[in-house]
Amino acid sequence: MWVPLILSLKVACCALVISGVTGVMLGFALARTRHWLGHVLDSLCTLPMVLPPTVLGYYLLVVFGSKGILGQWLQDVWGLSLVFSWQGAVLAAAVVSFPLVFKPARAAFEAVDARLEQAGRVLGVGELGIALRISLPLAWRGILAGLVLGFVRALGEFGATLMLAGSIPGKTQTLSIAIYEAVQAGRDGQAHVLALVISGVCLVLLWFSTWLSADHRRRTGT
Amino acid sequence: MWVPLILSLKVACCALVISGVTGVMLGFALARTRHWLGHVLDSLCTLPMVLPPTVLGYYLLVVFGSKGILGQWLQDVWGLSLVFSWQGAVLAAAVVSFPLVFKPARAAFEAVDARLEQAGRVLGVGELGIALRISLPLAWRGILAGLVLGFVRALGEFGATLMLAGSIPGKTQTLSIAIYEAVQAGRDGQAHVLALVISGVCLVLLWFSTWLSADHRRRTGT
Amino acid sequence: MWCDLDIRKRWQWAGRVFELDVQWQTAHRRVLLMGSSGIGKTMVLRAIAGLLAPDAGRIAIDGQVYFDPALGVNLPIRQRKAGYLFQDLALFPHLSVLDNVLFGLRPGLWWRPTRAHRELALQWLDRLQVAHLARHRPHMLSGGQQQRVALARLAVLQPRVLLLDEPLSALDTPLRQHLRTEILALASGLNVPLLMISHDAQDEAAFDAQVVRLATLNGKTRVQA
Amino acid sequence: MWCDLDIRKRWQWAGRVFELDVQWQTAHRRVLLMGSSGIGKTMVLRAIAGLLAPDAGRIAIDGQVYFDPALGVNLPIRQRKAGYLFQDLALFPHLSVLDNVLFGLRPGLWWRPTRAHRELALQWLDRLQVAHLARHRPHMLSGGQQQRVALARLAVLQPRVLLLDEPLSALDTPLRQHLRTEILALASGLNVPLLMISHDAQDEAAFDAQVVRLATLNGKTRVQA
Amino acid sequence: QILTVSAAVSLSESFKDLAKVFEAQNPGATVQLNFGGSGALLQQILRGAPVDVLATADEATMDRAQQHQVVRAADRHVFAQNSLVAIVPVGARSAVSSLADLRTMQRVALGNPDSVPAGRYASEAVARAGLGDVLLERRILAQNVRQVLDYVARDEVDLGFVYGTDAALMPDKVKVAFTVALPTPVRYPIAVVQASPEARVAQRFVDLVLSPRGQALLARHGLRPAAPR
Ligand SMILES: Nc1ncnc2c1ncn2[C@@H]1O[C@H](COP(=O)(O)OP(=O)(O)OP(=O)(O)O)[C@@H](O)[C@H]1O
Ligand SMILES: Nc1ncnc2c1ncn2[C@@H]1O[C@H](COP(=O)(O)OP(=O)(O)OP(=O)(O)O)[C@@H](O)[C@H]1O
Ligand code: MOO
Ligand SMILES: [Mg+2]
Ligand SMILES: [Mg+2]
Repeated sequence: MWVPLILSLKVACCALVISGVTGVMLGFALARTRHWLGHVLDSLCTLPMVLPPTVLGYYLLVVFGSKGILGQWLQDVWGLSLVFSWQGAVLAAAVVSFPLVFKPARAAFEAVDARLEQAGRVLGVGELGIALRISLPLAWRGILAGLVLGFVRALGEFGATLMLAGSIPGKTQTLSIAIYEAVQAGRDGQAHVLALVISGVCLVLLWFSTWLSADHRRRTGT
Repeated sequence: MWVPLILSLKVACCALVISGVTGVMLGFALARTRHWLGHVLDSLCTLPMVLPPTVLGYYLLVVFGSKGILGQWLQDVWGLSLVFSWQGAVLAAAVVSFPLVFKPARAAFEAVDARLEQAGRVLGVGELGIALRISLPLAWRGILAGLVLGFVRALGEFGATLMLAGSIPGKTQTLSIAIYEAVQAGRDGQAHVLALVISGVCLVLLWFSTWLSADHRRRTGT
Repeated sequence: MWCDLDIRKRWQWAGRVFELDVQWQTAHRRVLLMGSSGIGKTMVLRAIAGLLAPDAGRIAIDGQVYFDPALGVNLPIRQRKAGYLFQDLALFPHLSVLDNVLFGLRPGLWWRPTRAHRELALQWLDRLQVAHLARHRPHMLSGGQQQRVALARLAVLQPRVLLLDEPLSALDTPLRQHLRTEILALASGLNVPLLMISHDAQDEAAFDAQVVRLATLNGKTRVQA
Repeated sequence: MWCDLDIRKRWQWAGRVFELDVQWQTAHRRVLLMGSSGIGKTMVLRAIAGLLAPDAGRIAIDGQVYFDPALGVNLPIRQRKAGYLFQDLALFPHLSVLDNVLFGLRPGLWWRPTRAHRELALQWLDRLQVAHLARHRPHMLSGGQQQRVALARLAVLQPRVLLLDEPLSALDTPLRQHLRTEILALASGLNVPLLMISHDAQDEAAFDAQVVRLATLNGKTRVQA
Repeated sequence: QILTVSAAVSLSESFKDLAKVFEAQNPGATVQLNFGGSGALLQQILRGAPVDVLATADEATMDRAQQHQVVRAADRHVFAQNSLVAIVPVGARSAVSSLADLRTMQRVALGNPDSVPAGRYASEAVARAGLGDVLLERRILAQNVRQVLDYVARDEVDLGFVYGTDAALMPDKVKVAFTVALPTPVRYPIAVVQASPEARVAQRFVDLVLSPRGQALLARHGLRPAAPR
């Protein structure tokens, strides 16, 4: 029980770092563009969500498998094999959680008062400084909501993970996969226990995030 | 191909109406409370996401099956049976998409300038009017992001649906389930075509939503 | 005696204490509230409008009790019908100037403004010389234009009392003159009392107003005798 | 001749045309920009600060060309080093007063403000009489207090030019007097030109300033001869 | 009447054909097919889903159904058989001809024995051959047979265990190395659900599946006919 839990947390955290950083960055970039390519990119990024995870996993396997274009490149250049490895689970979870981070982040950045960003520029601060010291803290609430969704989704992801990373106990068998397998095998008791564990862990993290958000609100008085 | 597509759209739309209305309302309510119960409710609402959909579907079956507490009540009072009916698919999709609508909506409502709501009250407008005529339009962007996520998720949902509503061609077999089954049955060509169809439909809807958001931005100049 | 105020409120934050202890009664229908920046003038108006709950005291306007813990009365903001002009205006950014002005005229949810409402709104916008901006959004307006729109938004509502927080500060001298007469016309037209914050000594004569001056006494903000 | 302006800009929206066609040059180091509300005063300042791109013209301040399509020059906002005070202040709501003032002193990303920076900021807050609010957030401040914080935020930066949009409008008379001397001290201390929007005729004498008046001529906003 | 038939996903093609034939033979009857994992199908029935006929891909699930009194022992019939085969990628170099060759493999995919019948049969066969330990360190557990097939087809594993019908789905990507000998053949059971209000019609459907006509239809989809009753 502890091994899959820790693995799940590790995978979810790594996935969140990836989808969090890229999602927030892309959300920021697209909030600032009106080019039609921005619209297209936005839609494409949200697309993985509409596919059943298993099918998504199949396509990931096609692309990142050892015979896939990117998979071969990763193997040759970095010596990294995603199939049947926990890195593969991270990739699957990151792809699945990406839109959940990206969409709310973009909306939050768009809602930031452009005047305040202008004020920062007038004060001589560069674009990166504006982004990190004005836009980011002012969009914080929406970004946090997206990160929470993304993390929970990454923690619960199993369809695509199962396909790309397999279910190797102690190596790629996350808690969600363990729950799924227990249910499939009719071991209901075990499934309930595992579901309770993951729900409990998740509740603690969620509670922490709402507290963070409430605390932030209290401090800024907004 | 048309039957599952139309069924998918019907189910996703109904689910979105349910999770949209309840998610936005709860998001609004919780954005205004600092009671600890609000935190707890918030976390509980996000919880379904962490469970593998199949497992969630299993629990839904336990509760809403004709032997389940709520299932029996629905059956007795409304004559509604969720198992093996498209209404069951709607329920599954609504539960799954709910947190995606709720979380960003809450964040967006929290980011609304409270002064403007106060200004509305000073002008003699009631709380419902404030909510609909000030808070909602000002939180619009974040809510739209959540609705888009929720809709796409509802469209792609199949794990919980399969469990609760089954996969009855023409009745509860949504496009996602059809894709899954085509893959399972080795009909890869069909699976690719269906995946392309759902992606295409989804892209059109996504593109429409970003256009809506951009247009809104253009009109308010924010 | 339209105005019977006793407002006590204490804030403490980051080692700084701010305490409001304001009592005054008056029968003069036009009152000018003055005092140095940060003394608590806006606070007094907010307390009357109901945006701020005093710790203790009593607020009664024109015989109507707004706030009195002894009687258990604390009228909700929207029932106070106070024509409060926010110092920072608080125009609705998502609505056009005309819709901003119509906002309070539509207390219902779906009730559409009638032609009469529209005409009333446009008439006030015209009197305040911003009718040509009716279809613009607030962010397209200059500071002084925004100020006048905010005033029009109150004027159409027939409030019970006018509480104006520096309504003339962003205007040039001729326009200021003009607005003074408009405000006076509004107050006497509705026959409602006027309580206005100002830093301009000329307002006293122009409004024929009683001046109430706030000052710090023993660390508390009080009315200067 | 520190100021060489030629700003042309045209807006058209909802059937209303607004056209700015302002040319002026001056060697007088203190200029007061006046004109009725909505005439385009703020626009001129925004164009100099770089927040607004003119359709055509030329902007040069103290010999430095800010904008000149003929030369292909359009200096980015942050390189203009303009000490522009927003009419609506634009304080950062998520930062304390002190951090607002320190904001521009930290052009780097992670560079922490030094003790000297802190002292400079506190010194300016003190001169503007808001040092006791250093740890407060902007929403806790009164209108006049916010105005002074916004001024302090510019003052610490050693700008090339001061562009103040009604910096004294929300202040009472004694404080206004005091701030006038502070602004003068700032401008002469840094030896930078001052361009200020005001509606107060007393400012002209107090600042010993040249007055530039904007007016509408043939439907365009121009400098009154 | 509407007849609801729950069948394992692997049976979806053949049962769609069977349903058409049944409707043609029984005017007025409509067959409503419901596909899913065998375990999920049972769960649905246990929670009150109105199902008339249950057809699973393994006997263990049907045994559980019997334990829960979903079906009667007397109503159970084996209607098809399948073979268990070891498959390798088409381009595989090393020749594999028996279970003993597992030692030369690096990765071997099979369904999770806990929930996937094909996996259970495979791991039992391997254990009988005394190669349980060998398999343990090389195995990749999949959630269904289809996943095994994809892994082999995409050359991610060296060998996989699937049903003969599955291997036939991708003749251009995988080849059958050998057929695994099983003590009892892989059997697909079908039964009328005890609580079915349409038991008579349901029985007629089962009869059709077991009839020569039905068996021929199943054979067309690669399933071998059941041993005669
Ligand atoms: N939320 C708060 N927490 C702590 N102090 C506050 C808060 N809000 C306002 N204050 C303090 O209350 C005091 C009174 O503010 P108020 O806005 O009433 O001043 P004012 O008289 O209207 O000044 P001005 O003429 O500058 O607008 C100020 O010193 C301010 O710092
Ligand atoms: N985005 C915009 N679109 C259309 N018109 C605009 C826009 N922004 C400003 N204007 C118009 O430009 C004119 C000049 O505005 P500006 O803010 O410069 O006035 P001002 O002289 O500063 O007035 P005040 O003293 O009231 O602040 C106004 O009439 C305003 O309506
Ligand atoms: O539905 Mo199955 O054929 O047991 O994987
Ligand atoms: Mg004030
Ligand atoms: Mg202006």
